[in-house]
Amino acid sequence: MVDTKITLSGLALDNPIIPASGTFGYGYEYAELYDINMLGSFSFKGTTKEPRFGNPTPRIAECSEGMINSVGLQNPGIEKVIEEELPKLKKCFSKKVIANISGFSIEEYVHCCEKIDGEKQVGLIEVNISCPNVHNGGMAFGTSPESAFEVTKAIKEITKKPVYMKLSPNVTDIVSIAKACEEAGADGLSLINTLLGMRIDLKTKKPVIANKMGGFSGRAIFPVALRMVYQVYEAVSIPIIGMGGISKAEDVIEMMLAGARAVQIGAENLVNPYICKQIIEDLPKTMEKYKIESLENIVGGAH
Amino acid sequence: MVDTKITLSGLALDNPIIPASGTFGYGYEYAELYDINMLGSFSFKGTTKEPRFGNPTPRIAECSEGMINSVGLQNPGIEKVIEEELPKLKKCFSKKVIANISGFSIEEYVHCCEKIDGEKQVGLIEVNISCPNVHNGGMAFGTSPESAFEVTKAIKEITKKPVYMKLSPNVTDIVSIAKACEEAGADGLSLINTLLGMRIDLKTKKPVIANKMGGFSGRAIFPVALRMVYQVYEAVSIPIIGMGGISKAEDVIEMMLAGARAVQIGAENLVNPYICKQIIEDLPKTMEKYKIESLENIVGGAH
Amino acid sequence: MKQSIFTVENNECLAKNTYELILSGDTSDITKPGQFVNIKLDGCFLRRPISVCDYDDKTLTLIYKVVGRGTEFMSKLTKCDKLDILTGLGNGYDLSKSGDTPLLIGGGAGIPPMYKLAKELIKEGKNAAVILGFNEEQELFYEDKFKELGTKVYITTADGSKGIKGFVTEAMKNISYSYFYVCGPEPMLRAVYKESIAEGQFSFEERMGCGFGACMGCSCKTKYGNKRICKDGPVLFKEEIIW
Amino acid sequence: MKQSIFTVENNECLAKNTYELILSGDTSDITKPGQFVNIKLDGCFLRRPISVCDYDDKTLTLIYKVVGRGTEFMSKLTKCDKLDILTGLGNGYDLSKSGDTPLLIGGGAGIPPMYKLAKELIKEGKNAAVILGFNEEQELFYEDKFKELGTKVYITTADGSKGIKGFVTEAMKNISYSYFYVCGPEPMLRAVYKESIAEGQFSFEERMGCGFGACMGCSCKTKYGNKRICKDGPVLFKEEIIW
Ligand SMILES: Cc1cc2nc3c(=O)[nH]c(=O)nc-3n(C[C@H](O)[C@H](O)[C@H](O)COP(=O)(O)OP(=O)(O)OC[C@H]3O[C@@H](n4cnc5c(N)ncnc54)[C@H](O)[C@@H]3O)c2cc1C
Ligand SMILES: Cc1cc2nc3c(=O)[nH]c(=O)nc-3n(C[C@H](O)[C@H](O)[C@H](O)COP(=O)(O)OP(=O)(O)OC[C@H]3O[C@@H](n4cnc5c(N)ncnc54)[C@H](O)[C@@H]3O)c2cc1C
Ligand SMILES: Cc1cc2nc3c(=O)[nH]c(=O)nc-3n(C[C@H](O)[C@H](O)[C@H](O)COP(=O)(O)O)c2cc1C
Ligand SMILES: Cc1cc2nc3c(=O)[nH]c(=O)nc-3n(C[C@H](O)[C@H](O)[C@H](O)COP(=O)(O)O)c2cc1C
Ligand code: FES
Ligand code: FES
Repeated sequence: MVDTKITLSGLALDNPIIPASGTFGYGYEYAELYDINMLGSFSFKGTTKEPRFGNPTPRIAECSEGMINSVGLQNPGIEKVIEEELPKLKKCFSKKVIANISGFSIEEYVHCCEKIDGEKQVGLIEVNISCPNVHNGGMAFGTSPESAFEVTKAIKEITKKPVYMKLSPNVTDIVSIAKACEEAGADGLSLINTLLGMRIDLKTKKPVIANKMGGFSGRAIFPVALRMVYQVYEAVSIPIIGMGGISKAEDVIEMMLAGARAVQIGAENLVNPYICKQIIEDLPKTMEKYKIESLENIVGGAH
Repeated sequence: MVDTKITLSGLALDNPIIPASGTFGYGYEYAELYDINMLGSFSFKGTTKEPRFGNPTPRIAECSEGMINSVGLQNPGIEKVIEEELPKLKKCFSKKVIANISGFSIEEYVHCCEKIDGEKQVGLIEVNISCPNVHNGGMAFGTSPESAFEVTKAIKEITKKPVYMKLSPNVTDIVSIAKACEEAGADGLSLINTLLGMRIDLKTKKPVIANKMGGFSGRAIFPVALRMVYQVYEAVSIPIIGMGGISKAEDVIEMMLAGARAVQIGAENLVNPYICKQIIEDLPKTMEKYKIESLENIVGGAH
Repeated sequence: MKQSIFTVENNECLAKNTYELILSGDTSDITKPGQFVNIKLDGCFLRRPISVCDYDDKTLTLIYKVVGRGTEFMSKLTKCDKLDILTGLGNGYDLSKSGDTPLLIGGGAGIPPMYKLAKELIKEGKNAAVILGFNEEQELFYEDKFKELGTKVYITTADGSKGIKGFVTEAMKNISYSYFYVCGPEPMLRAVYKESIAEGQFSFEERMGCGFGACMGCSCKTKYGNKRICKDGPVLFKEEIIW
Repeated sequence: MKQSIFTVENNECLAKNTYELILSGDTSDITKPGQFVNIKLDGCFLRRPISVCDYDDKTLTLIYKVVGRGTEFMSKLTKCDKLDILTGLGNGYDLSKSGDTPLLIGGGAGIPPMYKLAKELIKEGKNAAVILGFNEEQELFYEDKFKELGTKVYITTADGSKGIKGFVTEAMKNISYSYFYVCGPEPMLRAVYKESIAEGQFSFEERMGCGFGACMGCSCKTKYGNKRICKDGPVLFKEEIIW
């Protein structure tokens, strides 16, 4: 029997498969389809201090082997998430969840992390400093080592749970940003968020997306994600959750060889709602095919 | 009759279709297949001062809707290009060609540009400050506005032909680099070069490419390329040659609506050697379908 | 929601760029007219949402207009081809509000969901009338199918080549109705909203990521709060719409 | 080089993971044994290079081993399927150097090009011998086909389950030959290079971008300068190889 277990900053996961924030809602839609307790964990929709409607529609465009979204962090706000979503979630998910937090100022990040830190259901906090879909904030914090350091430090001061900083791929030097987060005390890193992309409608001759640009993700971005995980793994010693374009068990293994301890699956959930279940089921036989006994042993194996 | 003509810094092109540097050699292989004089122009393989073998093999990896290369600027050196390749090329290509130049120091860039500036066959010089496949140089010049400014300025001082700076997408802020090139006197911009990407072989558990990482291109990167052309078009007033993942006439129009005056086609030539011919043939009927009379009129039309 | 494999039984051109696709498969999750399905197509990353036009125990009928790559691909499907489809998506129409003389208004690719709706209303003994709006006569489809149901059918064409010249609102002016149901392009929905003299339900379209409520790609604001067109819609009540 | 559409006539499993694909189409650009073709497959971005095993006016035979996604896809091809193929790629073997008693050495997926080569050498009246190297008996193919040509055939298997136990070099020790031609995995090529007592030609593999000389993806250094495996190779002379 192969071993798919993995630990992430003390959090023991049955397997490394985690649906990515923003593509799994709060889990209910998928719980209708299969028992989501089979997942390693899951990262809930990016949550901010205040409720947000997000960007105008259209918010979605299609690409070759991928998609663009400009949802813009639509969420009911941290209070409602704690009061309403988490209790509802408890009924269909008994494992620890990853709380994905966004903000527009350090104060907001700190506010949300402080609130969520007390929640037992939350296993770790994933701080999104890389959302390309909101102005003045989000991605801005993730594009310079200095601001990444500051947010991380401020959050670490008020939280007890492990804090994972989620980084943007839209940077010249992701390694320097990763190192800044590590220095500021981050317990781990999630990478990558979406690439900034765009499509234009030939009929209207205008951008497809109301907000013009948006976050590009899906299978197409896998080689970029893999490269960044590989680079960052060489530079830091904290664990990495790898994501970007994963769509099959082979991709999970490739990402772990590059240096990820766990993986997230985003866009693929939207087109195949059973994909996480399928990958979890395929993983053992794929491990056997490539003569892998334990996933713990392959993390960073390509270095 | 629709009009596919376009001018690029005074260079009149029958159509905006230009095979991209590194994917069309010096043209001979394709000249065996069709009359390459139908092309708008073409950009020859990146040329350096000294002859180069390039990187160790394997240099090629496959991705979803794209590929990674780490050729590393294999070329016979500027002298041989001028003495041997250009005269040979003259026999199968009577139009002006684009000279793609690379270097490892400002002196080298200047040396090569000076040499090529006297060649009548050359219509414009495309300066690659974005090659991800060579250490200490190439991409380094294209990742900061200061160094991009310096190279551009030095080259502009010794050349009479139009100079197009070819930019890297692997940056936080492509607009600032584009502006620096414009300020330093660049006549135009070519974007984008390849994204830095990677693949790992599950059987050997090591990177597929000997050099580990390489330049990722092909259909998968189109949304990133389109976004960058769109952003840069808003910030500069010099012409842009757009490229990255173009594989059909519709993509050409989309790229021009984003702001490109001409386009280059790279990886697609390798899998379909007739692609440029096909796009040139498809372009008029595709223009009619979308009610476009003249390509000149649609440049930047999506803004 | 259910994911299952359907088999193409027939795929036929009904009118200019308009096709009728008859599929067999597991329809058990489809519960109401006005719901939609989301279809995986080779070469397309995202699924394509198409309204349920008609269904029974094991047959599903869709009508679609060829407008781009995905629908172009669909037009080439032939008998025995298999399709991966998510069924049972969306809220569907609320039939309980119809009153005795409901008016059904469909424009172009918005006509299909009206067919099953008309069928059900008539089964309930309602005296339903239908307005079918097209640009030109060549686009006309399903006139006879609606007539066979026993509804009164009004045809409008923008160029006057068939029926009443003008938009569907032209026909509305002379009809009295207890309630209405409408599906079509947004400008038409807006015009109907303005012209309408009773309450009604509107079916909306939006570019979708998932189609089942997980991604927030298709949200809109309503008087009753934010709604996802795919899950809380595509049908909204007249009273809640904010234009 | 020529791009054209071939039709699958037959696709058959010959041995463990090894298939023979017979195609009909325009073979006019194939001029020499040792050349290869480059095949476009649905779902793969890059083409797949496969050596010409045999050809005549209108038939092309390929033999391939299933090792990944592309060859997996190929194994599912059936009669009448169409394939977009670039033909006439690579330099091919130089037959003029063979002498009277050439030795042909093929290992696993390197065996196919030896077949047409043997055919041609025999047509020229040469007394060709062939060594076919496999890992185990289940991988064995084309033994009889080579025998039918009238060549002497030596079989080696790494595990000794058939023929001589060991690598192809084991068989080479007891054969005298005027010249040799070899194709197989790189470790085998190196071993043959060391063991060989005459001059010869080596066929190389490299990951390819284009396969026709345009991208510099497949370069190697030789004593005669830089060469592209796809265009200036895949065949190199023993004398020029730098390991
Ligand atoms: C709930 C719902 C029900 C629908 N019912 C029908 C129907 O019964 N018959 C019919 O002909 N059409 C219907 N449509 C519209 C149909 O989904 C689009 O015409 C179709 O997706 C276009 O795909 P394409 O690949 O041909 O076009 P492309 O333009 O190539 O598609 C590109 C992307 O844009 C999306 N898109 C394009 N147009 C629309 C649109 N109008 N609405 C939503 N997304 C769009 C596609 O889904 C795809 O993701 C419905 C749409 C929705 C949201
Ligand atoms: C000139 C030449 C002739 C060949 N002739 C034969 C033949 O007659 N029979 C046969 O079975 N095989 C032959 N090969 C090897 C064959 O090309 C590969 O086995 C095949 O491309 C693997 O594709 P895949 O999708 O199944 O594997 P994957 O591993 O999924 O392929 C991924 C990528 O790697 C490349 N690749 C993988 N293995 C090789 C390899 N060994 N050599 C070159 N590229 C590779 C693929 O082309 C593709 O681009 C030849 C290779 C070359 C270069
Ligand atoms: C529709 C959509 C919404 C997303 N929303 C969020 C979000 O709220 N917070 C966040 O950190 N990432 C968000 N992401 C990014 C994903 O979590 C993930 O990092 C990215 O999509 C790359 O993975 P993929 O290629 O598997 O989709 C979103 C992605 C998509 C497609
Ligand atoms: C095999 C290969 C070699 C390349 N060599 C060069 C080069 O020498 N100089 C250069 O400026 N760009 C080079 N490029 C980049 C292309 O010119 C182009 O910018 C990039 O591939 C994006 O276009 P595409 O997606 O159409 O391939 C190379 C690309 C490929 C695939
Ligand atoms: S399309 Fe995903 S929530 Fe509606
Ligand atoms: S594979 Fe392109 S030059 Fe050989």
